[in-house]
Amino acid sequence: MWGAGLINGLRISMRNMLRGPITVKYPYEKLELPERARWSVTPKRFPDGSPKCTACMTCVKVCPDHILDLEFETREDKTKHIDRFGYEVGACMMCGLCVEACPFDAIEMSHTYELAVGSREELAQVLLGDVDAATAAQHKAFKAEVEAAGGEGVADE
Amino acid sequence: MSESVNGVVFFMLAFATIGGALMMLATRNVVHAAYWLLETMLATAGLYLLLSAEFLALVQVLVYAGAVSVLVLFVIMLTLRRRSDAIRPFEPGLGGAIVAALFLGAVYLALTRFVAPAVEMPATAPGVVEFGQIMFTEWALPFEIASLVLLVALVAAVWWSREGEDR
Amino acid sequence: MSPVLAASLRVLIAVGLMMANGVMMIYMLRKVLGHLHLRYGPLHVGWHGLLQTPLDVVKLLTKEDVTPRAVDRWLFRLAPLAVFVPSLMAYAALPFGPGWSIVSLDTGLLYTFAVLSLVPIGLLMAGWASANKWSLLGGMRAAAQQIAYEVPLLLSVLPVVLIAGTMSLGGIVDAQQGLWLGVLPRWFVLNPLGLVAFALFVVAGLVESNQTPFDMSEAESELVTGFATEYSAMKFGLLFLSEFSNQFILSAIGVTVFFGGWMLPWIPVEWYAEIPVLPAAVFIFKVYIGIFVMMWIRGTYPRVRVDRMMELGWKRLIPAGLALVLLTGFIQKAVM
Amino acid sequence: MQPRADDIRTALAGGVPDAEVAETTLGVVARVPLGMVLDALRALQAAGFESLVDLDGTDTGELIELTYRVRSYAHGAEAYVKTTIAYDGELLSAWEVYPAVLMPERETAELLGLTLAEHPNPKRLLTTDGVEPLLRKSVAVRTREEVRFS
Amino acid sequence: MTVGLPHFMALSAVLFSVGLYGVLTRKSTIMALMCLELMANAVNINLVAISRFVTPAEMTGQFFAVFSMVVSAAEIGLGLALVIAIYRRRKTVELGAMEELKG
Amino acid sequence: MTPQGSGMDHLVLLAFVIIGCLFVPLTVTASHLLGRAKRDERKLDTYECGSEPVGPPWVQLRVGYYVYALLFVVFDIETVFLYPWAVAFNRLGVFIVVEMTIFIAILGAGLAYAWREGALRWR
Amino acid sequence: MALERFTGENSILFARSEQLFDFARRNSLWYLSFGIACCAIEGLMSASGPRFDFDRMGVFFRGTPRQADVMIVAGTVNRKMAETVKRLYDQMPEPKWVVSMGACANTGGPFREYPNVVLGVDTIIPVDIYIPGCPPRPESVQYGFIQLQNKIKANAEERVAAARR
Amino acid sequence: MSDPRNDVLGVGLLGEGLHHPGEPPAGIRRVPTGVDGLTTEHLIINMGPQHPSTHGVLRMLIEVDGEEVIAAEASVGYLHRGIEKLAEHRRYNAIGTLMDRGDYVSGIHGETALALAAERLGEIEVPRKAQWIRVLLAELNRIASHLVWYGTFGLDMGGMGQFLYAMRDREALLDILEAITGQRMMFNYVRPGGVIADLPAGIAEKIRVFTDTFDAYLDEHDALLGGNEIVHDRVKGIGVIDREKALAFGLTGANLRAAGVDFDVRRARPYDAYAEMDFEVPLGTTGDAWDRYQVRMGEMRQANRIIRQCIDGMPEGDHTAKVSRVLRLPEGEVYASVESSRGETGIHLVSDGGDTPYRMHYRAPSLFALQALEDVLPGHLIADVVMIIGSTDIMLGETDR
Ligand code: SF4
Ligand code: SF4
Ligand code: SF4
Repeated sequence: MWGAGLINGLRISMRNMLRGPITVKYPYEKLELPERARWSVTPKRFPDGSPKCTACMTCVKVCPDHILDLEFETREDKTKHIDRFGYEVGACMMCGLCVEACPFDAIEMSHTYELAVGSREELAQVLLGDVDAATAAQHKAFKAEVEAAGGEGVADE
Repeated sequence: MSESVNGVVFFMLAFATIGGALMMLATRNVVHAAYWLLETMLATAGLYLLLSAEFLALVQVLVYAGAVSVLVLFVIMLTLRRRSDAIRPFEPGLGGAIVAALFLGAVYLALTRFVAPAVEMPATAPGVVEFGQIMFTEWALPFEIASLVLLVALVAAVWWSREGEDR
Repeated sequence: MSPVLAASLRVLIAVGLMMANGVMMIYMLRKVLGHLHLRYGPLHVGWHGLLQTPLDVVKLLTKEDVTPRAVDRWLFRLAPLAVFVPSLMAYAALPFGPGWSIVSLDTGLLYTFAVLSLVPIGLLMAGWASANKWSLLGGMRAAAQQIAYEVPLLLSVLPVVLIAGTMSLGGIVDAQQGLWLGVLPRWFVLNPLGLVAFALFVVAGLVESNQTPFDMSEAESELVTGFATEYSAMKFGLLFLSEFSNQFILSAIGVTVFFGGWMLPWIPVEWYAEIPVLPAAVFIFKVYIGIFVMMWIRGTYPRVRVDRMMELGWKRLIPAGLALVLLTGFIQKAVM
Repeated sequence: MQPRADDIRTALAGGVPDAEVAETTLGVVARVPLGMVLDALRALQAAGFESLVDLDGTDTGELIELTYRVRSYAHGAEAYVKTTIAYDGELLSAWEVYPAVLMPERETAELLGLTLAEHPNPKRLLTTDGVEPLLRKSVAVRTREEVRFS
Repeated sequence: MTVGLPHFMALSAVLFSVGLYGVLTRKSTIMALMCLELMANAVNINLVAISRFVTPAEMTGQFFAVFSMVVSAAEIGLGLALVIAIYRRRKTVELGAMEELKG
Repeated sequence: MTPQGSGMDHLVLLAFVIIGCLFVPLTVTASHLLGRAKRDERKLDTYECGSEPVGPPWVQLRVGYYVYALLFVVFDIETVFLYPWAVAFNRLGVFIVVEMTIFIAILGAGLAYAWREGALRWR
Repeated sequence: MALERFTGENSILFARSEQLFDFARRNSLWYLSFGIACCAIEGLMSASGPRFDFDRMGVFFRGTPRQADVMIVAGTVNRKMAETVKRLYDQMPEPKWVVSMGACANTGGPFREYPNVVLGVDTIIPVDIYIPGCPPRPESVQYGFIQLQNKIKANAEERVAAARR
Repeated sequence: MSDPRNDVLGVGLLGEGLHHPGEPPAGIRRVPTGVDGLTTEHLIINMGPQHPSTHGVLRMLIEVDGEEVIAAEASVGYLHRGIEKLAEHRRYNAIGTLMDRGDYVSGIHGETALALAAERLGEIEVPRKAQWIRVLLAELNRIASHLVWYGTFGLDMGGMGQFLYAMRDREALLDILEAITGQRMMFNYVRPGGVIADLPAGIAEKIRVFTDTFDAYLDEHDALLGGNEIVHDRVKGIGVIDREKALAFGLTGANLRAAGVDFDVRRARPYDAYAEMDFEVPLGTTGDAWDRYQVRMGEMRQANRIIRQCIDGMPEGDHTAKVSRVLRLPEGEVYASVESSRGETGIHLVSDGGDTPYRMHYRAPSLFALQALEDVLPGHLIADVVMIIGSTDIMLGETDR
């Protein structure tokens, strides 16, 4: 009958109304992001707080958008000092290619998505500034430590 | 309601009516003219209310303001080529003015001579029920004729509009 | 000057009503649509978002009022007025209780329709004056809606007028007192003829109040915002307010004519004298139910195409309305 | 699914005898001289390739190579027509054969810097006037220094 | 101040002459038709006023006004249909074109 | 005029018009005063989905519903006359039904004619 | 003179009303529905969708710039689009704000090497809030709106404080 | 060019060439009545780039007489951002990020097309599990994309309910996609050689819950829009792209199938694991908007079916083949296409042996649908324009690329 569909439509929308809202009241409630969610890039650190980055430049080269920028000095003893590990979060597409590429598991995609800022300057972050880069020895030691602890929890990608 | 209010209302409405009519002629934009006509019609409806012809006032609003002005506006929009067409120079038209003035003068003379029958406005006026009763008893035949007139108008209008199809 | 004062007072009541209703209805619309759509609608501004619409109004008041260069200045400014005043005037004859209306007119029903019929002309004015193609088309459609649905609307309530023998809104409510066969309230919607009339009224009323599925004149998805496209700040606010006010009026007419106005079923009229605000409360409650249904429809249906709307009006509703009126006449005379 | 080169060769034999038809990683490709493209397409259409599904151009460094991709739904077959055109050359529109090229032609012409001939609407499609042909190899993308803002 | 019948009649007369003036001077047919409406309106005011003052109970004038409205509505409908019909042929709404039509 | 009853009511209606006509300019002016305006020539451009408008909108527009408007004038006036009829209906004899049947028949004939002529079609 | 004390620039009334107005302004941010690219799906569609429901905080869309307060630039602005963005921004009435959503609008994002893409919408119109992400989650946008509200509030307080001084 | 209008417009041959209004479509009656003898002036309206219903940045220049469209011209490029050019400067595993942003509501399909092309050229064998995961994701994404289409299609008609209900289901899907890939829209998940990561634990259950509820919801969606008489009235017979037209304009996907051409890349030249899947290809007959609606609704049902099969039969094994981090493909060119939500998305890949493509051409199905619109729109009303655009489901991200 003509009109049956109209009535049915009303019924459907009423049924949906009775199902109740599915809204997440954002500032007060937050969704839990899945494990793999990729938001801004953050550096990882050893348990003692020093960065894991060895300043190998892999991520800088791999980033398709040239988001990352690493200025470092190599000392005589081949250790490196990171002057500034810059990250233009404003242009980052959070693709995770840099994290994939990092041979030392020194960066990760964090779950921070509340990134809005009020000016263009704030769009550029400094991930690491004026610190010593990690060395291969440090990594080796860390790996041994992890393996000693059973290898759980800090698995490399 | 005091009489003075009555008078004030009358003069306001009269001002609106005549002002609207004059503006309709004075304005250079045809669309504006249509809206001035609308304003005149609405003010006239107010006059009818003042005369306790409630139903008539509503007819005036519904028919003139609601229907006729839409029609007029449509026709204006249909036939005006350019905006420059919509705006036309003021046409004083001396001859017309003389005729109108003569007419007005004549009426003025007539009115001053004419001693209004000393009728006060009656306190009460019949309502729409009486209107209906009288209309469908005493005025039944004219009423049917009026509907025929409308039918004829409708048929003619449709026929004229239809003509375009032939060509 | 007391009559003038008294008259102004009544008008101010209407203005207050209109504003309050507008604010309330916009809030309600957003709430109802929200919940219909699995959301909440306004929630955080004030308690359950109650402050939302008042603040919207305040904001609109403080926005810059843009008058684009190309517009027809006078008509552009006049249009909100031409839309606002009629819809304000439509409040005049509504019966909020026994003998409670701002003005009591013998011809209340026709009066309300007459002033409402001026609204589309205001919209056409807005559309034309805006010098914007979307607005123009929107204004044209507003007028088109009116020429298609004014007559069905007038026809749809005619059977009730015929049965009630009056077109004063108060009188129509009074005619619905008592019970049918001792059980059903004598509301016209419960009368078979009245029911058909009500169906016609619903369609015509939805069109006349520019509601989805007949909201062609502002058709968000087709004409941007239709006639209101160039309007900003409070001018837009007033256009919007009138829009909502019309919705209220049509719902109120529907309630008055078909649903017993301020009466509750099975409660003798005399009782109302005891509780003074009850009739008004009942009336407004019923009206809001009607508005809720309109919003429910709005949240569900898509829009009818404009040519179909015209054809529906002229080819279906008008013949049906005429037939219904005749039929009512015959039956009424036969019963009498 | 894929037609054999011979089928295409026969299809083209009448109109475009000097087409080189070969099976490549791409599929069956008929290379025709620029002037014969329309004939080739017409011949293919006559042979049952009802629809043209793609057209693109590649800047090879010296020339621009155009690839038309036609398809026959009836036979479930597909073929490619390739031709080359000089930089800033004039491309004869194939829209009368396959209306589907209307926009791809405009796009190709615009991004590779060709001129369209006998196209009903040879305006630019994607960019504003004055933008260089962006898909040319000679047009460089912005460098790392240009894009960084910090 | 008391408003009596003469007031209404005077108003009506003024309105009528404004309409008359318009009809005589406007070249555009649409404007002319609008002015014609104005004249009809003036007559109606007169009718209603007389009816109110002279035959209040019978409302004779009101009925006359009603029929006058019917006629003028019919007239404007027809008139505008005619305007459109002429316009179709002559592509103008000027009155002069109408005269051509006669010939 | 009568101090009570309809006369007063009609005055109220006039008051409606006047106050309405005052209210609108008042709010608009208020909004004008409260709003911070910044003059900008481009702001005053006509909006057309963000593109430059092509030509003015005030052209000779085809109003497809023009014939409807013609019919509407006729139908509107006739429908309005049904109202006094309906109101007087219960007070008058059987002849009123007959009268109205004729009336509606005439109206219906008009509608049928217009329908047959195709005037009820969109454009 | 007396009146001046109530309505003048440094009167308490002015401050109070200004506070009210700003309260209204920041809680009734109507945005222009102008989706340019992928970000529009998240920023305009999901935002009005049931899960995120920006209407909760008074943020909803208008089709025309004349009635909008905020312009969310949601997508890549290229040279052809720049003109339109500018025009629409210009057509919005004061006070107005711009939220640049996503990497593209911020800086050109993934496409910023392409010569046809504008390096950030702030080269065309003034931007108030930048939201990184590609596309930002609707929550990010909402967070951005909260930041915008804070900004409006801070500005208002500044103005009121200046008036008091 | 003789038309003086062109000078005003500067837009060329509006109303000439192919844009001639054809025969009136069945749903539109163009019997001259009333004032048709009048020659009225036409308005030329810009619909877009900012218009609530052109879905992004399509600019439709329409010439109307009253409300009837006389001619239409699509103006695109407002989103041209050089995907093809930039791909020449990206390594193969980074191009996916660009492809995601081409047809941005169904990114997986773009990624897959690219991956297929690279695999074909590099002769990389993709593990079976990866193929199944790709199919699973493709179908999940297809539903997500069709839901956007469904919602906005109704929105174009002025309905609101269905949009929000569709968004509800889409959110559920995006949750799943986010759990698998890490982002809601720009997945960057499918790479040459396979997929970047295995399915996370517990996702199968989630998907199953979704498929079970979605069947019921889909019926509800269909009843809400497809069962509504107003919709029938508006959609049936509108925007007819019949077989001839569809073939002439190179349409693919649902738009082509709605005209009755039985062609689906998944069927005709199966890629990934589609050969193993059991599904039907819904077909239309006349090619009007209603058929397109039906076909897409059917596709969602079929997609749901495929998802179920994927979950049930998900094989064990590796999720990616061994490919080097910096993939270099041999010299040569290939063409690979997939059935994306909008039609056949093709990648024409030319390699010179380096680690980036020499040239990558992206065949966008929407571009072809768009050209057909110019031909179809004349003769309809403005109200139909938005709906026809909506019914062809064009995505400006890919037309402009
Ligand atoms: S996530 Fe992608 S865009 Fe962002 S820094 Fe890493 S590689 Fe670059
Ligand atoms: S983050 Fe990783 S890849 Fe980047 S420089 Fe540091 S160690 Fe190398
Ligand atoms: S920022 Fe990312 S999601 Fe947003 S428009 Fe740019 S590419 Fe698309």
